[in-house]
Amino acid sequence: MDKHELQEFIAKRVAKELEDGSIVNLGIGLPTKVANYIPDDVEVLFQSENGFVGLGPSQTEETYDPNIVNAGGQPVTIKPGGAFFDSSVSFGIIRGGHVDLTVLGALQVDEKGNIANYMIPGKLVPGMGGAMDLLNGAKKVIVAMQHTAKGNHKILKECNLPLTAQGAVDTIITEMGVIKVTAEGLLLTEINPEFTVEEVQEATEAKLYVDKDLKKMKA
Amino acid sequence: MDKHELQEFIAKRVAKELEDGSIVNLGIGLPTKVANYIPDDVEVLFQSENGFVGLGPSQTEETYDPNIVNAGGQPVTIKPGGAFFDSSVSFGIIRGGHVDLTVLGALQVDEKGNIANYMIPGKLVPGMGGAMDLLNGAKKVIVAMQHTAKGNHKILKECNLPLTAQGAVDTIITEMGVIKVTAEGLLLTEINPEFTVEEVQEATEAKLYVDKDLKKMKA
Amino acid sequence: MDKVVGIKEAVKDIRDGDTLMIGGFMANGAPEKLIDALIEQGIKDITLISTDTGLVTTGSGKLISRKLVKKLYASHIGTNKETGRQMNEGETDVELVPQGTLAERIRAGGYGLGGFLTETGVGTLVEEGKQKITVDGVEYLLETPLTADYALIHAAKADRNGNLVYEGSTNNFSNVMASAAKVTIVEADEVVENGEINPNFVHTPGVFVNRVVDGGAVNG
Amino acid sequence: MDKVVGIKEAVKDIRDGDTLMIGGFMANGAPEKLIDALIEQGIKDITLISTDTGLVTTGSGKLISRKLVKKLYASHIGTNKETGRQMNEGETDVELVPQGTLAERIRAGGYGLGGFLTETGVGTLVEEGKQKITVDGVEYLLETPLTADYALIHAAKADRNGNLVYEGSTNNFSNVMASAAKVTIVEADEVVENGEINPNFVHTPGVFVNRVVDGGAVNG
Repeated sequence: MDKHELQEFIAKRVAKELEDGSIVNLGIGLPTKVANYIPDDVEVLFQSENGFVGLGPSQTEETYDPNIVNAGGQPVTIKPGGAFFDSSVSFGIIRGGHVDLTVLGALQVDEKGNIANYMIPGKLVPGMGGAMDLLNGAKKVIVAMQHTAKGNHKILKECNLPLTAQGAVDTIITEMGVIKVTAEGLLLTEINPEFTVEEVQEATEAKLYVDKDLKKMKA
Repeated sequence: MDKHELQEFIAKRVAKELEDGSIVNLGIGLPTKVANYIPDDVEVLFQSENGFVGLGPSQTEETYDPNIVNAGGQPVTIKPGGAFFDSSVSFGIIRGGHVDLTVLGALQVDEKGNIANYMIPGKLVPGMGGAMDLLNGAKKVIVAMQHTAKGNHKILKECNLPLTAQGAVDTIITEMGVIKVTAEGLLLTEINPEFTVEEVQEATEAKLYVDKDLKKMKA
Repeated sequence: MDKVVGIKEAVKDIRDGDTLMIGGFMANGAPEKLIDALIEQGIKDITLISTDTGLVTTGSGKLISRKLVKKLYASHIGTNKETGRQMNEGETDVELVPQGTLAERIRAGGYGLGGFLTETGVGTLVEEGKQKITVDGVEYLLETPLTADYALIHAAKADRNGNLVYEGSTNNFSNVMASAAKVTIVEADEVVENGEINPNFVHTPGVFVNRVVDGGAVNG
Repeated sequence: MDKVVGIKEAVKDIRDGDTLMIGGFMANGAPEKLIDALIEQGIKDITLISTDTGLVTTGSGKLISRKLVKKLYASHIGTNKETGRQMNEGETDVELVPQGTLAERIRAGGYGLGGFLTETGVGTLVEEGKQKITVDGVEYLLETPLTADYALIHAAKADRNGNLVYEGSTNNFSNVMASAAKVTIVEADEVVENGEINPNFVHTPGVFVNRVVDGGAVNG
């Protein structure tokens, strides 16, 4: 799989986690692609942290409106039954636990569910945007990312970059498998049949426990 | 003056304190009457703490609308250029210092500017409603009330009823005169010519300092 | 996501001892039909959060008059004499909360804040049992969040997703209460299809709403 | 109370060293004309509060690109590379604030609260220098209010009293910023007479607004 295929594969698998009737916030980048793979029998409302619920597809010539952008600044639409509001309400929704699921990317995740995804000191400092609030407020947090970065581990025993949140991550979904963060550590519950458990462990710094009911990961 | 005339007299005098362009909140009862005496050259916006700015006159048959009441629960109107909002915004406006003046009644006021106007323990306990927030948040606080209650002092050395707020009162306006609360104590700045300074002092438990520039109180 | 249900269905899982927030300011904007349905269903020992207790025969006051309330949080009870009587005779436990603090405590509950600092109430009985925190030389009370099992509110209009529009001064506490309950139930004068409310002019987003009753066509 | 003024008049008393809040999310809803007028007037050493710094050539980013900002409070600066460069080379003092905390700190400033408790940022660099307060066994950060000398915001529509209406997602930080500045200046695409905006659908009440510039007819 090339990078593009890899990202689509991950996004497709994440989409299966979406529950009917839920409120979902998708981060910028890979997580945004999840919206393209929602099962037909599932209706979700997407929240955009810059100020609305009911995020629809990108704009076309017919739906052009310079007043509507998503949290990535891209022109988007709002679905019938959506609502706009200001940032204090938007983060009230997020912080108050009214978002059922958020999907974010990460630079690092560790076996305690800690996550780092907003800065590399002295180098890249994009800032946390709404990620800290989302990680603390959303009922469920999925990290969707490539398993490693240029051969370097991203799933660690302990994050060494500045944290975005402590113990916030519930599930990690990569091209290699699905990993749940549990009190005992990281539990591999699904594996991409293209890889062996040994290969996944090798690509992971933290120790992986393997679910006795390990399933094949399907996108 | 009978009670009615007395209240109108006080309300008229208070109305002179209203500055052009200001946001004003009037308490229930006597303070509400102030709205009837706004000078022609002064434009003020009245705030109603239950959720709007731009409070207009009482409803008539033509302006009947069951959806608009003031903070006393009475049917009122909204003026062009007014706005409705929820209670958290309404008290944000109040607490945040966006109300220039509030006029309230009181059971007791003292020389430190303390005020008691929400309960008589074991007897009458209406509750503070929005008064505590108004007293703390409004830029200027005027107490408008009859000078005594059935012959008993209301302007005291120290309030003995549960306080609504500490050191919040700026000015006291009664049928006898206008009293400013200063760091040195209560300063009589205007006197109703129907009374002598001695009579006003006798009706006041706290010591009154008399302004060297004492003026006649005109309604 | 169609949140529209019949009125009996809407309130049927409310239990004795639950905590209820009820909107309305002196019953202006109170969900009268939901309150009636609750009374009809039979319920007691309620903890009630409501800025005032309406009048004896309107708004949340109807629950007080029937002695269904065990504990009350309110800012003003002067318009319902029965509330004062129950308080003074020790029948109902009443906590008086300044109106702005009450709105903010409910919002904090709904918006996931651990509390907030306010000068309102410093030097008064409202201080009792509260932590005082000094920031930049100013003394504040730490006020903590309020949440509820159910919020019962009224709106002029609702769509099927639960987006709400209020008229005039009827919003008052409804918007913040909607955010702060596990289950928010709305009595709407009119129910419309999704898309019929302009998304720019939604007062309370449907994410805060769980059930909508068509108050214009109450049938149970 | 006619708050409508010319654009040069609107910004003329803003001084070097002032604290400015500027609305917009990646410049969506940014008051571009007010920012241009400010740049034209000449101003420096600004403390800027803005959720992001737009792009290099849009929104509050235009002030960054011209090196007019001494201190910045923002949640995200990734879309304006010049901001990151100035931060890393120590030219501009940048305080990164979580977006929800930023919105709430501004609201607290405007709404007269001494601060609020949030779990956001616990266990991260955001903790630094902040008081931690435990309520019911949960640890929170005490976040304090932000205020400004001026807020510069954009609206789709304003009336002469300064009541505002926003379109789509352009509101973002504008509503809270309006409340938190000594002087709030609005660039409105359209200015209408009092009474032309339905009082039920005002997003920001005019009590928070001091000056309105007709952005559709900017003449200075």
